[in-house]
Amino acid sequence: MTDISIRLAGAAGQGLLSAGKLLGKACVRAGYHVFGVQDSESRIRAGHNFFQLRISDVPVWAMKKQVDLLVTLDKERMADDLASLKDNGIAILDNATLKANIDDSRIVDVPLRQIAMDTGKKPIYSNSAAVGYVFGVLGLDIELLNGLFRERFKDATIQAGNIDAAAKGHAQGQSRSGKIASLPTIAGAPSRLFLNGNEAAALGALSANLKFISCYPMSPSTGIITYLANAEATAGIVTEQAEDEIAAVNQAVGASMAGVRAMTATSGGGMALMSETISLCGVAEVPLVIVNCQRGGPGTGLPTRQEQADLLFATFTGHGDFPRAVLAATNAEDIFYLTAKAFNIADRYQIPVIVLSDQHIADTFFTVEQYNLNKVPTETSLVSTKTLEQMSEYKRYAITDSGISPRAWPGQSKHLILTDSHEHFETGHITDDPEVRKAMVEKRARKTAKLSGTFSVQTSGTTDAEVAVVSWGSTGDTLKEAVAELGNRGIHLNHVHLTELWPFPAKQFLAAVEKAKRIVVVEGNNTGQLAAIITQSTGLRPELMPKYDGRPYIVEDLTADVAEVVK
Amino acid sequence: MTDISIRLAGAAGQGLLSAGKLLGKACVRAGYHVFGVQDSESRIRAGHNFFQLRISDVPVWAMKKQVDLLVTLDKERMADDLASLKDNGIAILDNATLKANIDDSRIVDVPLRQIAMDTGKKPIYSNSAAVGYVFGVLGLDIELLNGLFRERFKDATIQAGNIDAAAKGHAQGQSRSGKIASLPTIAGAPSRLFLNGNEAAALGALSANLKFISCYPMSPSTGIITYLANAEATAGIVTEQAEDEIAAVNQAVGASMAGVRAMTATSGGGMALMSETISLCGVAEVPLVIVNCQRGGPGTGLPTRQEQADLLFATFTGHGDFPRAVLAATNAEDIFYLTAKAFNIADRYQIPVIVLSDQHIADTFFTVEQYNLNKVPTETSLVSTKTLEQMSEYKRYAITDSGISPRAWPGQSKHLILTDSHEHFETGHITDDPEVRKAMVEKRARKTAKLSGTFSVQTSGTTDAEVAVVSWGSTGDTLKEAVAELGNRGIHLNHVHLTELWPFPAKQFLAAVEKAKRIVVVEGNNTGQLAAIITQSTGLRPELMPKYDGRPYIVEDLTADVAEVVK
Amino acid sequence: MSECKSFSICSVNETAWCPGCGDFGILAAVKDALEAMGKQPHEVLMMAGIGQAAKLPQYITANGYCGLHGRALPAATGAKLANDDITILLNSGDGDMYGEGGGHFLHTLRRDIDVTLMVHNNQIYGLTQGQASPTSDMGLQTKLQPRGVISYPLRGPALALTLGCRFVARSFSGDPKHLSELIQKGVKHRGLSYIEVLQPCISMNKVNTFKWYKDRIYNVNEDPAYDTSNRMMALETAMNWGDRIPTGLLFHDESGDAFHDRIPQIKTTPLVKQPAISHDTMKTLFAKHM
Amino acid sequence: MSECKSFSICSVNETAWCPGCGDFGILAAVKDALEAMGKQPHEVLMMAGIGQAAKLPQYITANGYCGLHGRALPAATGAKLANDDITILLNSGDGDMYGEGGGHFLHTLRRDIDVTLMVHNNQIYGLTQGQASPTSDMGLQTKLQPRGVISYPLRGPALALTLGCRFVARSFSGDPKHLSELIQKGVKHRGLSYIEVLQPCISMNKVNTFKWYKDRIYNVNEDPAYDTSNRMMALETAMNWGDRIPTGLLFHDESGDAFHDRIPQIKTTPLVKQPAISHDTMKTLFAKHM
Ligand SMILES: Cc1ncc(C[n+]2csc(CCOP(=O)(O)OP(=O)(O)O)c2C)c(N)n1
Ligand SMILES: Cc1ncc(C[n+]2csc(CCOP(=O)(O)OP(=O)(O)O)c2C)c(N)n1
Ligand code: SF4
Ligand code: SF4
Ligand SMILES: [Mg+2]
Ligand SMILES: [Mg+2]
Repeated sequence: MTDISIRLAGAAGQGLLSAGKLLGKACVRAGYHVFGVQDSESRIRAGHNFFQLRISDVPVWAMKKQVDLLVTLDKERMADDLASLKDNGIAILDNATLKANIDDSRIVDVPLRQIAMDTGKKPIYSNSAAVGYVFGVLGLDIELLNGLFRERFKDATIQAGNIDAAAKGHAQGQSRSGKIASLPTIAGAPSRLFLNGNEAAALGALSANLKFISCYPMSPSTGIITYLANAEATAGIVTEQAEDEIAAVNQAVGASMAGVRAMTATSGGGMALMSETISLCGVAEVPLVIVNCQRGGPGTGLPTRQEQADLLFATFTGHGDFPRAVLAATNAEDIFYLTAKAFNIADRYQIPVIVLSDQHIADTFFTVEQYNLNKVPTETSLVSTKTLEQMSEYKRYAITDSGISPRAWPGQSKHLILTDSHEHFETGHITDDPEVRKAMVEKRARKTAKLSGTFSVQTSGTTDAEVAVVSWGSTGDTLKEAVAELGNRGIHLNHVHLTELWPFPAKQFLAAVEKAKRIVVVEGNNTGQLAAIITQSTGLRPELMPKYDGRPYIVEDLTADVAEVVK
Repeated sequence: MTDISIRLAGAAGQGLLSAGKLLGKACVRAGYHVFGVQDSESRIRAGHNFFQLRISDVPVWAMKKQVDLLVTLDKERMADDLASLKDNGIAILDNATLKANIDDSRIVDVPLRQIAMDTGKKPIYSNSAAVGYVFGVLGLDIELLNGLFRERFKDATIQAGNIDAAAKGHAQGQSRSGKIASLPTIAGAPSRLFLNGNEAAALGALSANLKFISCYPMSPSTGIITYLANAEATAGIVTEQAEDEIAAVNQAVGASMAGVRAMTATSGGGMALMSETISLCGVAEVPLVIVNCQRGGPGTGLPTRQEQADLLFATFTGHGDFPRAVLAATNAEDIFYLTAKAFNIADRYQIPVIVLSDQHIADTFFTVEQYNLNKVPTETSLVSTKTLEQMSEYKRYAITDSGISPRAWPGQSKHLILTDSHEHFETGHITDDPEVRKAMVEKRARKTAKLSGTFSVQTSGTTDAEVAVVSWGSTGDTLKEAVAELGNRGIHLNHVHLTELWPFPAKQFLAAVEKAKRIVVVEGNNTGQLAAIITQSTGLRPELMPKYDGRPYIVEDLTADVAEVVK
Repeated sequence: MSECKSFSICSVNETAWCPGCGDFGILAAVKDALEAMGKQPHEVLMMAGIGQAAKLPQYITANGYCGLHGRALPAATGAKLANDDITILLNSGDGDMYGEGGGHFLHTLRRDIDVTLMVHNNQIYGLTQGQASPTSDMGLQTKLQPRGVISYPLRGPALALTLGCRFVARSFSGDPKHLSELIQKGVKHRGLSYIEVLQPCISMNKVNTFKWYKDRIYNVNEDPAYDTSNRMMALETAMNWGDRIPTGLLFHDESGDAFHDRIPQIKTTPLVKQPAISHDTMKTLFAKHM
Repeated sequence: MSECKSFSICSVNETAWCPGCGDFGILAAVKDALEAMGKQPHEVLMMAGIGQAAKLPQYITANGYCGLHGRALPAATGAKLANDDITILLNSGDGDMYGEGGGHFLHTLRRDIDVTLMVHNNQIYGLTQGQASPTSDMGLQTKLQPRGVISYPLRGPALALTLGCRFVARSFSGDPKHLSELIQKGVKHRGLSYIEVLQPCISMNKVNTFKWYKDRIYNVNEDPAYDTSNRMMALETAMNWGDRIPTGLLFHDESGDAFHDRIPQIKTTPLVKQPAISHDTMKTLFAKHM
């Protein structure tokens, strides 16, 4: 099995992300699975950032601590980076530029800048020289890289500059070929997608027929609307940057009320500003999808860092009692389907749906199999225009057994639609009559009951083990690998992973942990938020395994920590 | 025991509230306990409103269904009002004005308008005639009423008009004296306060040294700032109406950061808009008090109606993990002390504190004993200027065992204060270092642990009964009376009432329900929000007894409902 | 609500307004304008925030949206971008639009969304029973401002003129005919048409009464020298408030286009009438990640 | 942070700004102005929202407050009402002040709180990596606006002039001396002094560069005919943007008072220095309910 990790380290603004994506994409084209993590500070230039790739011939979904290859442009934090390098690893740096002069046998001094000047005549080509070098070391087909350069750069000079720099780097790198691993192109591998969680969420929304998105920029969520803004023409959608989050969410509500699928995306602080409007959707029964890419909180917190601490807030946000759904993604694969599902739930139940992503999902590049569009059917509560025209009477908030009323949009037919945020009669007109009020609360509440029955939980590992470890969000994949690793070591665990969190699928969860004597919830926050929801919904009182240092879990650390807890 | 209820029914704008308050205050001066409920629609004129008073020689804290006396100005809903009148009750109306012509032996036709024209020469004096009539029926000392007119109206003509109209009404009413009850002045009764929950909250805040409040108007909370605005000069405080709730809460945060005790008050939708700022206070460690007078939700909901459905939202509002406290008032007596306590908690722990009130508390007039100002000590984490000047080094966010750092305000000494909403070093400067992050999260979390130990739960009834009924908010008093009533009937219940809700005092609660085989939570919402918190915090799974028709509990109904549930 | 013929029948609610409130005149003008233009109820969407003014959609036979206090404009933006075939009018109060919704007012005007916006300016918060609004004159005493208002009043039309708005007008609820004409012009204008409507609140504002407004207003369009195409002249006019309060069409630039005209993908067909995305398009998008 | 002597020492953080960013010039001007006025660090409170501009309080030796994106002005209002003895300056970006904080901008100007407000206008969202801001020129292409901006740009100074603001100025980060002088004037002005500072963002806005601004700006105060006491002249000037961009002190009315001067109970002693309420006062209040 191939399983190598490469870290590209440097400052913001040095092009690490582009280089890393290029390298990753080439490996995916070579048939490998690539997992690429960004670690960055909240600044535009300088600071210490890295992009770390894990490349394997089997699917990889988590980050390793120790790397095989390090390419570094950063002198100051080099000690940290070298500490992450395996003993037999290789550190590539350009000492003429960095003047690091460190005595470490793993360091290979590669004149990256010189190569850049010799070939493209500009220092900017250093990164391509470095990537070329890595290709040489790993025995990757340099033509894959050249192909990417050709697709990306239409300007002939720039194209040639990159190709030449990479070629020269490649030639030098070959001198170390085989020292780490050899990555020949895997024949017959299916073509896969290499994309980050934000891109996947955007694609999922499009597949569910998103037509309108309005957002206010906020890390780490901005990538979603940015992606969609650039796909506007192709996809036939409208994207709008609002003046603030309240405008963003209300634009989405207006569009949804007017009959199109609409969403907004933000991070925790932005979602906080949307709370009142989420409650509005509860009473006015307007479908709404909100993606919250969680980051470190509270307040401004850690804008570019990882945390999973908005779960309880998402679940109980908004004043008053009303149905809502909370889904939580794990990676770029499931966020596609979950986002699409969010639209179907929002539409069918006419409720707000919050999709929790997190910084680790949003910014990380994943390798996923082709999405199956047949797994994204469109479920709607919209009445067809034909049916509507045949109706003699139409009531926007008709009381039904399911709690779901027929939905239609203004102008769809001659029937009039009054959407209202007060308590209302079936027509939408204001009332505060106690009997109507009761009936309307009950009607809305019926939707919750109906929805929770449709949710499921995921299990892996040894489902009848004595210890169940429970996860949600991006933690799930790392935990899955840790459980597998511990299984290899003879420590068998039941891994329960949740993506459909509210209304909490209590029955389904209880069935999944039936055999467990101990339940341990592994999550990226301090207070144990999923654990709290589990207790609230089932009475079970799981043990906590919290992490709150602003960083995602890493395979080796989590494996060790779980081993310690369950021993 | 005297226990009579009087309903004044009519339209918005007809002066019911003034008349009711006048009547109530006079009875309080006569030594009685008066409980006065407002029931109003969300409009300025017309509609069906009523003000209902309960008058007793022992403390009364809840509303009865059946009234002894009805004064009605409202023809349309007269059937409803008459249905609430006891068989032997009296309905006072002016048939010449109303032209109701209903055949009901309980009706007494009193020419109120005629009296008004005959005395003050203006129809506006009809209400005083009606109140005078009631005084006559009940044998109340008319001098108490005259005294109130004299205090209230400085204009001699208006004063005389009211006094004369009341006198004439009184004379006519005396013809029925003794038919309902007789309320002579109780000699030696202590002087008590007659005020509503908003006034009591405002006074509680003042007693805790509030210096600044900023609000955006929102029913039913507006009375708090309105009261304080009119007390500005006397109390030496500043009140400001903000452009929106986000401005309101941030003004309060700015003032608090600058060293004074500050608050805001709002209702659910407004609190929703404050979520982000509540989270800010979590990380920046700025003391903040928010009073949320709950009303019917979700969305705009039922602006003038009762609900207790913001508990889970208040408890989990704001993105990220951070300590906060949630208190919930019961009536105008405890909201005084709880609001004061909220300031002490906010100040001492440097956290946001939410005081939940509700429409029923906010708008209802209660009779309370003199507040004991010695029960409101001031607890602060502010360093004295002297100590500060002696410190060689000052760190705003110094890590301490208690989690509480020394607090000081900009300009207090030469030491500089940097208040910051990012994760930060002890000095307040931005960092995203994982170790500092961890230490800061833990520091803040220590405050929660410390705080929850200080909370208590209230018990009454039969504390070792098999069934415990649990309440919070304004429901508590009605339940208390129901439990007492059921006790008289031989049904013994343990009544547990909570005012200090988060961090949930789990140990204290468990001790209070130790003997109970069944736990029933009686609360004014649909989903059982306190029940959810109990389960989450203790693993216990109480039964629900929800009410969500937008109306407060009424003694007779609740007694019957509880009897039914526990039988 | 079921199918209806005119803008007046089928309204199930009697209004919750005080008898004599200026809002009645505005409601009458809106109905009159829509009927005069031959609009059908189902072609019209009346949107509002929360307040007394904002209850208007409840009292007219048309599609309606009563959302959150202060948030009508962003909701209207979304609705208009979704469906340009529908005619959108907004009614909300001075508190709703300039206070809670102040930020949205700025930015929706900058966008120039094709809706007709009426701000009922009664210089007071009516529904919440009489607090100062952003347009309350300095010195106005209220329950919440017993010492009187101490902030400079916001001048909506002046503000609008600095924000590129191409249709800025003011009218008076006491003159529904004038208002109806402005509404008709506004609905025809391609872009955001902003009409501030002076509206006495008889219950909560005892200073700025019907007579107070009546005594002060003058119609700028009656002066032949007034040039509605001159933004600076309009701005100078709009800064005036006091003994004489300008009303009428203050500024009108018919030349420009509205926001959604600048978005190619909805130039011909509104989003709500466009087909669902095809699998082929999705695959084109996927290909970029391979 | 401990006691410090000047506004430059003791700053523990190196800045997170890009080398060459216009924010450095603004920081230098702030420090220069405060030192020139003989202020002590502990007498000064630097407040900000969130953004690149808003990091300024982190880099100066003074009291500081970095709150929420868009919310610096209300926090400053509360702080000033609590303690008028402290000198408050605010620095935030165009996105922070005009976008997220747009509503507060309107209403804080109406109040005329005595603070000095600098809006770093780089016509872009810097920290979030280059989206349009409310001041971006129409047509500006960004990652999020690939077709270019299609909204009319907000003109902060023009807006301020309609809101009663009595000190409206514009400067350029490339001229810290000019800015320092304006800041000093602003700090001395009793009321809200608003200074929009043109600030090139070298990383995210490649159109509105140092040279772009440099080529266009002119100082209105160099024209002897320019009258800083004429609000309409200032408004007409402030509406200009394009080939020539006015800078300088656009309008100054030294006659009025600030918000807190209109509140009797804090006229002489700031709230933070007033004693706790007495039991006697509480009893006076109780008596009204008996
Ligand atoms: C978030 C929120 N804050 C406050 C309110 C309470 N509220 C309802 S209407 C209103 C203001 C009404 O004033 P205006 O907009 O001028 O309308 P008017 O009643 O005068 O027509 C307020 C503050 C609310 N509904 N929602
Ligand atoms: C509620 C909220 N929304 C969004 C953000 C993300 N955010 C941080 S700074 C910023 C805008 C920065 O632009 P600007 O204010 O112009 O400052 P600059 O960086 O250009 O100096 C945004 C959108 C946030 N921190 N909080
Ligand atoms: S309170 Fe004022 S605005 Fe509201 S309905 Fe009455 S008169 Fe009209
Ligand atoms: S991104 Fe722009 S505004 Fe931010 S520091 Fe860099 S140059 Fe300055
Ligand atoms: Mg109003
Ligand atoms: Mg900017």
